[in-house]
Amino acid sequence: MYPDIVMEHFMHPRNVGKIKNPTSVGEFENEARAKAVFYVVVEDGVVTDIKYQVAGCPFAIAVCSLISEYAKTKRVEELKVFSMDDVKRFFEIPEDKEDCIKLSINAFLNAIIPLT
Amino acid sequence: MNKVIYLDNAATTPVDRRVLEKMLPFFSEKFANPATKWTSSLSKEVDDYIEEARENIANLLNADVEEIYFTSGGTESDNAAIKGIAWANRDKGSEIISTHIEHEAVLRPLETLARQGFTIKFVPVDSKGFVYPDEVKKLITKHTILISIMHANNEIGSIEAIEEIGKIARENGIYFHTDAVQTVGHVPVDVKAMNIDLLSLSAHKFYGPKGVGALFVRRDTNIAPFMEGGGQERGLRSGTLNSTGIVGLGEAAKIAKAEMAFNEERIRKIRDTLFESIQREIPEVYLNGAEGEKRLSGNLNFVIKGIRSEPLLTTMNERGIVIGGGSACSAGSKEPSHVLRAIAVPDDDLFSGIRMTIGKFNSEDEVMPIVINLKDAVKKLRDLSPFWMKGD
Amino acid sequence: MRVYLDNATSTKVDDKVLEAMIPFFREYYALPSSQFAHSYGIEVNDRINEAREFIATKLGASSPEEIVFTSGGTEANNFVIKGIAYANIERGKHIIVSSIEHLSIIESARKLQKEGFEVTYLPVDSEGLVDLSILEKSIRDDTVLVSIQVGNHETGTIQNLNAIGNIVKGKGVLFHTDAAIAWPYINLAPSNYGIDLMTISPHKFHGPKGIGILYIKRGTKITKFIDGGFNEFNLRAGSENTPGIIGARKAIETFSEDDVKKIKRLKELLMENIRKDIPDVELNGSEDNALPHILNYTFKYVEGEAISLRLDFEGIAVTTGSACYSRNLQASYILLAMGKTHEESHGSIRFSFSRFNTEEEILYTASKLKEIVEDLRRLSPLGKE
Amino acid sequence: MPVPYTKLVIEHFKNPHNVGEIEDADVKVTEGSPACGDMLTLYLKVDPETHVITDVKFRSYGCASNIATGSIITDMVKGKTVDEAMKITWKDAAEALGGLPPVKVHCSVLAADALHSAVEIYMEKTGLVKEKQPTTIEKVFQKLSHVINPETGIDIVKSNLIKNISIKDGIIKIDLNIEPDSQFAENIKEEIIERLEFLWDVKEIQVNFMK
Repeated sequence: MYPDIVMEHFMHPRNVGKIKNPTSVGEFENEARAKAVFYVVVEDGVVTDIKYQVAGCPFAIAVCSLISEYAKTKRVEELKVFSMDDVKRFFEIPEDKEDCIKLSINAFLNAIIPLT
Repeated sequence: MNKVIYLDNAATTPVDRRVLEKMLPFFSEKFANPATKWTSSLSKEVDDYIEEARENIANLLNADVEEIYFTSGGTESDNAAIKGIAWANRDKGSEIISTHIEHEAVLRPLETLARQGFTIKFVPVDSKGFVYPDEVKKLITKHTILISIMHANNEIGSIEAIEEIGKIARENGIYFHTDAVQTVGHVPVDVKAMNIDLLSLSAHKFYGPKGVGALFVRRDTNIAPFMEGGGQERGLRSGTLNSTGIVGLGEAAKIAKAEMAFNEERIRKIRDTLFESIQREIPEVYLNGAEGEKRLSGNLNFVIKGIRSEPLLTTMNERGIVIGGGSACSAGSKEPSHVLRAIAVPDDDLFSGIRMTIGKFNSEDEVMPIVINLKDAVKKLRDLSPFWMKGD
Repeated sequence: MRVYLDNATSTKVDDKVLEAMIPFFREYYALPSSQFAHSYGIEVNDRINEAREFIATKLGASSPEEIVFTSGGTEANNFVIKGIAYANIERGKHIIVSSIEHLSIIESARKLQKEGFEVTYLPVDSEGLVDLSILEKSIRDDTVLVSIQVGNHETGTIQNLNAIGNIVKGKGVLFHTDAAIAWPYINLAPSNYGIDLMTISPHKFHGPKGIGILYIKRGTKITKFIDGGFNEFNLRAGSENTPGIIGARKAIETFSEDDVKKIKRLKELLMENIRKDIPDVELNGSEDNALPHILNYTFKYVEGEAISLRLDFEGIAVTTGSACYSRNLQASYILLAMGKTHEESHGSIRFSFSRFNTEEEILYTASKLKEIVEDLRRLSPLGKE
Repeated sequence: MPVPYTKLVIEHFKNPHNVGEIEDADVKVTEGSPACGDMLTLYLKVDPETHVITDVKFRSYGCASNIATGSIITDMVKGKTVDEAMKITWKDAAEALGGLPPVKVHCSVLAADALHSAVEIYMEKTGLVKEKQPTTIEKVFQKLSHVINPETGIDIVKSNLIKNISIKDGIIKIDLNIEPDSQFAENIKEEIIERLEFLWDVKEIQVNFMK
């Protein structure tokens, strides 16, 4: 069963799309060929714009959306330690869905970490 | 909830009202255990109904009543057939021939047998999911004891040349089992004409109840019992008979025999209209499997390029349109469909397969809402997808 | 009058149970395994999870994952005996069962013997109780499983599970108990007795046929019996019998301790009347350690099948232990193991009660029984000289 | 009410004819035993001049078909000569009852067996039989064809379960194609012994199971 917040973000994902000239791009593709791509614009160490593309399960999509909302206006230094625990603050993660969520987190971190 | 459109009939079907009505008295009136029929009129009455059900199934398959054994479902039937034949005929040989597109209920028992020292040989299938009987012939050796090839595939609906394969098996003195879970009640099955020695069927795939199935075992087949105990079902399958389920299965068989031809023609028409509309409305969609008569009339399996099927199913489901994710049993797993892999669907598309299976309770009125919603959902997911670069 | 006293063979499905099941045939018919695909499946999955949790709580299980649904008691017992033996082969190839287990245990053990396993069949005393000192002596280094039932389906004799559990656990061996006939009439929590596996059969207590429950303690090594999909925590393949699972859950919920009290009274009433009115009878089993719903008597000089068929003409359903035709020799092997003669086992009749029986039915049965036994004894060549 | 028997079987079961004993019977024979689940005692009174059966009675410890066959077969032999009685088979009795279920055969052949044994004894007693025939393998086969394999409901001769039979010095040795640990092995063995032990020249019966 999907938590309400997952369903909401899956059905209405925020900040979808690409950014033409991003500061950084992070990608991640897993063994099951699901893929997420994050585009971020950073000014003075702060995320000012963020968008993503994702082909994954509803959890992966919802988490990309949640991350995009969460990251905007936050400092890169703060975001580089983003982890599963942060996602757990939003909803309880089903055991067999951890991989899908890691997909989104890893793509996001792949965009953020090179900036630090 | 609004009226739901159910498109997962290959996974399971709703019980036909007439079937349920036939079953109802067996819960709280005719509940006796048929095992004690010699001293109890209640049991004898139940036993008579069970034999009536057996006859209905025999009629549907063109089998004899003594050749029908009741089980708890298709999976048990497959286990019982494959392990039962292997264990009983080990002295004759240890080779079994099957395919990579079988249901897990066949593949996993074969793995178990492989661990016990049996050799499993797999016949290749072509890109439409068909087995060539000549290829089967090539794999036969003097050690082959069993050929197990499904009648029709649960994911892509390809109907195999069972009659010819059966003939080859018969000519070589090898037992032939077919998993007919997808075809019985939908497609005419004649175990005599098709040279079948063992056949698995499941009630809930053709408007009967869950928890009951049957195994056809040709007379004089050397098979070991799978489930030990009180010796019910002439010693082959012990356990208190699920009389309620069996009566339901019998009724479903009777209804199927009478109405199958009419229903399947209707279903095929709905299916074809649906796919034509999808292809018209949504770009970059292609069919998996065969076109025409050699495909189950209710089965539709296609790739929608650039998106993954799981979020699509969830989106459609939110809108009241229920679609299955490949085969029901592997829906929870992360592995791509072993069937799509076997028919060589490109790697990029392996997670993009959509199966819609139409049943007799679907109607033509449902085609438009399906297509409109699908089109919208696909657009949304493609906009989101890094694999869909069009429209940049 | 219709009197059903064959509740140890199968029971009537309670109306409340049926009511709970009905929506799962035509409305909630989706499979729970498709949970992440669609809300039909989610709804069904939630209800199945709830049922599993309810049963786990009722059994004092530590997690719902210890509850596995099968197609019935026979499958559960096959799964346990073969599955434990195959999975623990490196520890040893010896198992112990009592000689009065249900045939699904005995025949599974026989099959293992043919495959090179060793099986000890424990003897029982005249009341049907397993000798604990023999049990203790029978456990060896290579013993992997002891399977002893809670109560006997033919005579109702209840084993001393506490003592058995202590012995078995003391030796570090897995302990299975077949509670198919006993639970919930004996409401035991497996963990209190050191039980690792326990078989439950809902159609014996007003649940539906075609569904069984197997308690498997977490961490127990067991080989799958029905291979295929990953259903039931990858322990039992096959599409879930959803109406059956919902029905099983409801049957447990609707069973109450008051049922047991009522049934005990009915059983005592029949015993009193038989003692008073019919000479030359013998109770099979134990007077003190017996399941509340099972009563087994031998009526000397007459054959059981004749009695039960005549009772049937009067609308009374019972079971005989007579095996003169039968494919299954249940009663005879159990009564014989208890030291009864063939003759005694052929004249045995089992009466088994449920909460739906009434005092009036019992009195009617007692009076018809008296007539029939007298009638058949007049016909019998035995017992005259 | 559905029962697996014909109306006539039920009638004879509920109200059997010719039940009881004949105090001055010419022959009294018991077939079967309570241990095997069925037993039937038959009493014959025969006219010494005409060898016509003038009275016949029976008692049964058995199931419905055993009792019903006892009832009908005693009806059938009354007034017949012993020669005619000898020709009445279990099949005739079963037909007269409107048929019996196949798995019930071995419970109901007892009545016919008892009748034939009784007549044989009467003939031996009254000198109608010149000399006792020695037991032959054919005779053993004939007797064993009454032994039913409970697993199939078919007798052990028809179902090819007999591997070998030998007779030597009054010892009959029978090898059966049945696994020694079959749950029916003991029953079959007991029944074989019961069928053969009354033969006048048999001292010992050995039954071996092998597969």
